[in-house]
Amino acid sequence: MSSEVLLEVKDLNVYYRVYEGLMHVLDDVSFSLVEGERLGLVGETGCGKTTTFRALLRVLDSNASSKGDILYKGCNVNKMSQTELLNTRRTEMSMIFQDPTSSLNPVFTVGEQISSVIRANLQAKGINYSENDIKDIALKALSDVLLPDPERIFDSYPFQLSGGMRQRICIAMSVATERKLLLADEPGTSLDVTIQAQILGLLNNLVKTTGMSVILATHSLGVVRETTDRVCIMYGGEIVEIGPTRSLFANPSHPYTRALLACVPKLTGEGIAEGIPGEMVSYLNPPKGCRFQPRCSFCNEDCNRTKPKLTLYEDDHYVACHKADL
Amino acid sequence: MEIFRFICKRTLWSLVALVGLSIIIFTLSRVVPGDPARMALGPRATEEAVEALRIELKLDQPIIYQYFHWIASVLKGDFGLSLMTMRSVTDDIKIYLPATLELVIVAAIIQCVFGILLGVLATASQGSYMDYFLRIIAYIGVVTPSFVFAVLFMLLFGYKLPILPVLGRTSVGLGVQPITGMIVVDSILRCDFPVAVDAFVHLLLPATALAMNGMAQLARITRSSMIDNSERDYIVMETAQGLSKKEIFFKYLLRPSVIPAVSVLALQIGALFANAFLVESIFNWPGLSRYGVEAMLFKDLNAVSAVICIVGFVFIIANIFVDILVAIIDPRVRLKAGE
Amino acid sequence: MDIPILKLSMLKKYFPYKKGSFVKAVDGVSLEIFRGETLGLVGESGSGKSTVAYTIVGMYEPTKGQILYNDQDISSLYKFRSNEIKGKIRIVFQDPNSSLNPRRTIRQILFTPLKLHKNDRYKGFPASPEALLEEVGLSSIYAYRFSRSLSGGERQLVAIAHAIATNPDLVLLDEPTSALDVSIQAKVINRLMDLQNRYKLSYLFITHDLSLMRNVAHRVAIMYLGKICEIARTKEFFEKPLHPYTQMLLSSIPVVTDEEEQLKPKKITSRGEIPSPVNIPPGCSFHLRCPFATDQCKKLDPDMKELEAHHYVRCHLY
Amino acid sequence: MNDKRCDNFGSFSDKTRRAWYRLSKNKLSVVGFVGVVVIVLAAIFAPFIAPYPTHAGKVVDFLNANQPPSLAHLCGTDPMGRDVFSRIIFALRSTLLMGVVVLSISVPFGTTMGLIAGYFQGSLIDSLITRLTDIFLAVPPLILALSVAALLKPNLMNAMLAITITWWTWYARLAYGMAVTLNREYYVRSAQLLGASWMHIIFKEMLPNCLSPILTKMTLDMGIVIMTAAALSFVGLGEQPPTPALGTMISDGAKYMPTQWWLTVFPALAIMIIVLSFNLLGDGFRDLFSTEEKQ
Repeated sequence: MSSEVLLEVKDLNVYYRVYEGLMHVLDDVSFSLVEGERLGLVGETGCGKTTTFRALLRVLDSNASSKGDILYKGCNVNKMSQTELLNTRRTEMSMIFQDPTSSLNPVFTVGEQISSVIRANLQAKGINYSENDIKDIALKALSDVLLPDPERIFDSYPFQLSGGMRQRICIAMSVATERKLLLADEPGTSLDVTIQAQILGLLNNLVKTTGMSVILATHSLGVVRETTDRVCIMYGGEIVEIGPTRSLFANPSHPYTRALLACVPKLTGEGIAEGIPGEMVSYLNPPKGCRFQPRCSFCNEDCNRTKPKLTLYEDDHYVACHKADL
Repeated sequence: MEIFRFICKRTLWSLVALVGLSIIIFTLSRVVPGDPARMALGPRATEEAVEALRIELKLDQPIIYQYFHWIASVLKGDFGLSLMTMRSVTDDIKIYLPATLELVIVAAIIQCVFGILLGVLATASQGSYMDYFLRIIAYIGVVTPSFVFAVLFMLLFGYKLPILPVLGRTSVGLGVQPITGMIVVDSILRCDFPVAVDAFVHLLLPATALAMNGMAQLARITRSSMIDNSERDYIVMETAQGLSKKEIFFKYLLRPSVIPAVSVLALQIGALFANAFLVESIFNWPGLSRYGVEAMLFKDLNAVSAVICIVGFVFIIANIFVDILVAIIDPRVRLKAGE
Repeated sequence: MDIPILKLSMLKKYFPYKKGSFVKAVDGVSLEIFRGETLGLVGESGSGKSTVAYTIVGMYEPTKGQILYNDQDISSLYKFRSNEIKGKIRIVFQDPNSSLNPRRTIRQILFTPLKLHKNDRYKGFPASPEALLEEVGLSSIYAYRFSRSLSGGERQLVAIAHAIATNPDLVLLDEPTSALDVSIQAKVINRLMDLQNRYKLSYLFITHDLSLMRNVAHRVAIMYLGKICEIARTKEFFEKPLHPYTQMLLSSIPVVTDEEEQLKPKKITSRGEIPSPVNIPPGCSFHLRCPFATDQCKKLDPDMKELEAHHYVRCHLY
Repeated sequence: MNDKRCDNFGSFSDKTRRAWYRLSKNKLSVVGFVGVVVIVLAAIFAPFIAPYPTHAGKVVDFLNANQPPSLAHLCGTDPMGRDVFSRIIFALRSTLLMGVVVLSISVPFGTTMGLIAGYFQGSLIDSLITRLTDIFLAVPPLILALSVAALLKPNLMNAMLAITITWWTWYARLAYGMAVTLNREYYVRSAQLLGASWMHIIFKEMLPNCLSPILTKMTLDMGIVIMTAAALSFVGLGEQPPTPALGTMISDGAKYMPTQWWLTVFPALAIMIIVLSFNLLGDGFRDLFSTEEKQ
C-alpha cells in the first residue's frame, strides 16, 4: 500500500440559502485520505455527512454554495472546469447514495442506467467500445456484487427488485469501471442487519481486490469499527474527533464521542445510558464557540467563546475540544 | 397482461357510467316542462298533428318504456328523429362528427407537441428571460377561455392581419368526395393536394384557438415536474456518475417528467370536445359540437342525447388511448397494474 | 404461575394474493406475555412481526387461532371489541411523523383518548393532556404546539403518552425507536422503562435490533417468515443462542467493543435474503439460508421443542 | 426545558402570521390577492363605481351608440348606446355570485361524499359514491353543464344549478384520494383502535388535513367556474338580457367585428383578469402549502 495522499480537504464550508436565512452546514471540515485507505465518517442524522460527499463531487443542491479546497490528487475540485470535473466524476471518484430506492431512475431498466455510466467512463478514457462490450462489463459488474442471474437483472426495472438488490446495483454502478475513490453513504444501513452485513462484506472485498480508497459515511459506530482504518466523528457540520479506528474506540476523548458510544445498546447488556440532552444544532444560528457546547456536560466559559481546533491527542488521533484531557 | 385487464375493467365501468348518465339525461329531458312535439311543430300546428307526432315519438308511453325503447334503438345505431333538422340523428352525426374529430385531433396534436416543447424549453432556460416570457405566455393561455381566444384570433387574423382564413372548412368551391369525412385525410387519399393544403390552412386557426388552454397547461405541468424531478436523488446520482448534461436532461429527466403531462391528456381531450362546442360556432365550423349546441338551444332531445352519448364514447376511447400511452412510458404502470 | 395478560395460541394471518394463493404473514404463532414483562419480538422486515401486533390490536382479523386477553377471547376486528379492551391494549407505531395528526395540537391529540376512555382510569392517573406530557418527561408547554415543531424523539414521546392515556395493561411497541438516532433512542427507551415500572405495564417490543433487546427485554422471541424459531429468557438467549438463524442475526450485528465481539457466534455468516412470504419454501422455512441444512430440513417443518427451562427452539438440529 | 423563547412557535395565530408573511413574499400571489380584492369590491359597490349605473338595465341612448373608447366611455359604447365599462362592472356581480354559489354548495358536498367513500373504502357505500361520480365524469363537465342548462329554463339560477351538479364530483374525487391515503396514516388507525366514531375520524382527523389542497383547488376553481359560466352565457344559457353577463357581451359583440372591436375585447380582457387573479392567488396558496409540507 502506497501512502500517497489521494484526497485532501481543507477548510470546507458549505452554506445553504433557505427561506429563513443562511444555513452554515459544514464548518471548516478538513481531513485527508491516503491511497487504499478506508475512512469512516460517523455522526447522527443531519450532521453533514451527505453534504460533505456531495460537496466532494460538486453535486450540491442549487441553493447551496461551497467554499474551501478539495484537493484530489493535487487538483482542486472546486476550481475544476466542467470537462475536468466530468472526467473526475467519470473515472476517479464515485458515490453510492444513501437510499437505493430513490437513487435509481424508476422508468429505465437497470441495464440502461448502468450502461450509461460505463459508456461515459469509456468515453472519458478514450477507449473504443461496442455496445456488446458495455453489456459484458455491466453483466460482470452485476455478478461481481453477487447478484443472482445478472442477465435478468440487467433487463429489470428497479421497482421489481428487493432493497438489498437495489443497493447492490448501486454499488455495481460505482465499481463497474475502475475508480480510485468510493464515497459510500450509509451503504446497507436502511436494510436488515443480515443484508447489511453482506453488503459491508462485499464492499470490503471489493476494496481489497481493487485497491480502491473508501470513505464510508454512516450513523452506526459498529459499522465503522468493523470496516474502516480511520474514523472521523462529525457533529453539527464539524469534525470533532479523528483518529485510527482502534485507538479512537479504545480511547474516545471528545465528550460527544463518549456520549454517543455510551448510548449504543451493547450485546453485553449493561443497560442504556441516559442519552444526550438537547437537540442537534440549528445551522441557521449555530453557537459561537464549540457547536456541541449547549449539550455538553463539561463545558465552561471557554467553550462558549472560542471554537476548539483539532489538536493532537495521541498518535495520529486528533480532538477538537478544550477539555479533551479530562 | 395485467394492464389490459385493468384497461378493460375501466372501460367497462365507463360504459356503465355512460348508461347511468343517459338515464339521468333522459329522465331530466322528460320531466322538464314543455311538450317536445309542440315545440318541434311550432305554435301554429294543429292539435292532431302534434298528437300524431307524440305517438310517433312514443311520448304517450311511460318514461321507462320510452327509455328502453330508446336504448334498444340506440344499440341498433338509431338515435331517432331530429326535431331540429327533421332528419335521422344518425345521418346528421355521420355528416358532422368527422369535422369535429378532425379539428380535435389537430388541436390535440398541436397542444401536445407545443405544450411539452415549451415546458422543456422553459426548464432548459430556467431563470432566464426566456423562462419568464414562456411562463407569462402559459399564464395567459391558462386564464383565457378558448372562445375568447377564438374571438380574438378571428379579430386579429381574420380582419387586422388577414393571413389565415377564418370561416368554414375549405375555401368556397373547393371540396372532395368524402371517404372518412375528414377533408384533409380524404383529399390526401384522393391525391388532391391543393384541397388538402386549403383544408389544413382552414384548420389552423380554430385548432390553435382550441389548443391554447391545454397547451399552456401542459407547458406548466411539464416545467414544474421537470424542476421537481431535477432535485431527485437519481438525477443527482447520474450527475455524480459523470453522465453528460445532455443525456441526463433529454433521457433521464425528460421521460419520468412527461408522465404527469401525459396522464392529464384524457381530461384535456375531453375539454377540447367541450370547448369545440363554442369554438365551432364562432368559426362557422360545421361540426358535431355546433350541431350539439344548436340542438340544445332547440331542445331537440334526441339529438342532444345522441351528441352526449357520442362524446362520452369518444371520451372513453381517449381514456383507453392515454392509459396505453402512459403504460408505454411508465414501466411501473405497465408491469405493476392490478397489484 | 399467574395468568398471562395476553396469550396467542397458533395465531395465523393469511392475506389473499393473486389467484387463490396466500401471503402467509403470520403462520402459527404462540406467545404469552405476563404482567410487567417486556417481550422482545425480533425479526427482519417481511418476517410478519408487525402483522402479529396489528392482529392483536384488531386491525386484522386472525385467519385462525386465538388471542386471549386475561383468558377472554378477543380474536376479532377492533370494531367488534368492547371499548374497555380497546383501552387496555394500545399500540405505538413506528413512524413518529405519521403517528401524530399534523393539523391538531398536541393537546387535542392527547385529549381524544382521555375523552373516549373516561371511566377506565383510576384516581391519581394523569387525567389531562398536560399531566400526560409531564408523565413522559415533556414540558406541558408542548400542549399548544403542533407536532411539526417537535423533534422525532419528542413526537414519539407524545405518541407514548397517547398510548398510556387510557391506562392500558399492554402496550405494543412497533419499532418505536428505529427511526431515531441512538442518542435520542436512549432517552425514549429510558422513559419507556420508567413507565413500565410505575404502572406495571407489559410491553410487546417489536424490533429488528437485537442489541437493544439485550438491554430492555425480559424474554426475546425470534421470528422468521411468520413463525417463531426461538424464544427464551434474555440472558440465556444471548449466552446460548441455539437456532442457526439467531446465530446468523447475532453474528451480523456491528458492535462497538471487544467484549461484545466475544459474544458473537463465529462459525456462521450471513447469506441469502429472506424469501417472499408468498412462496415459503417447504420444510423448515430457513433451510435455504442455513449452513447446517440436511435433507430432513428440506422436507419436514420442525416442531417447537423446549430444550431447557423456558428456552424453546424450532430446529431439527436439537 | 430551555425553549421559553419559542413558546409561541407553532401556535395558531403564529401560524397564520407566518403564512401571511410567506404568501406576501411571493409577489405574484400578492398581485393576485390585490386583484381579487379589487374585483370583489368593484362587484359589491358596482352602483357607486360604474360611471353610468343605469346602463346595466334596459336603457337606450342611440345618440351615443357605437362610440369607440374615450374618456367619457372608457371601453366605448354598444349599439344601444350603453357604456361598456359600466356593464362590465355590473357583470362582475353575476360572475362572482356564480362562482361563490357553485363552490359553496359543491365543495362541502363533494368533499364530504369523497371523504365518506374514501374512509369506507371497499364497502358498498364506497362503490355507490364512486359510481355516482363516474356517471358525472363520463362526459366533459362543460358539455354536461350545457345540456342541463339547456334542458332547464335559461337563467342564472339554472346555470348555477347545472354547474354545481357537474362540479361536486371533482371535490369528491380529490377528497376520496386524500382519504384513501390518510386511511394509511397511523394517527387515523390509532383513532380507530381507540374506539373513535367515524364522524370523529372523518371530520376531526381527516378533514383538517384536506383543507389546504381543497382551499387551493377552490381558489383555482373559482377561475374555472367563471370561465365555464362565461361559456354558458356565451351561448345564451346564463343571465338573460338586459342584465349584463360577460359571455353574452362577447357573443353579442362578435357580431360587430371588426369595426366595433371594443365590444368584445374589453369583456374578454375582464374575464382574463378575473381568472388570472384567482389563479395567481391559488398558485400562491399551493406554493405556501407545499413548502409547509416539506418542512
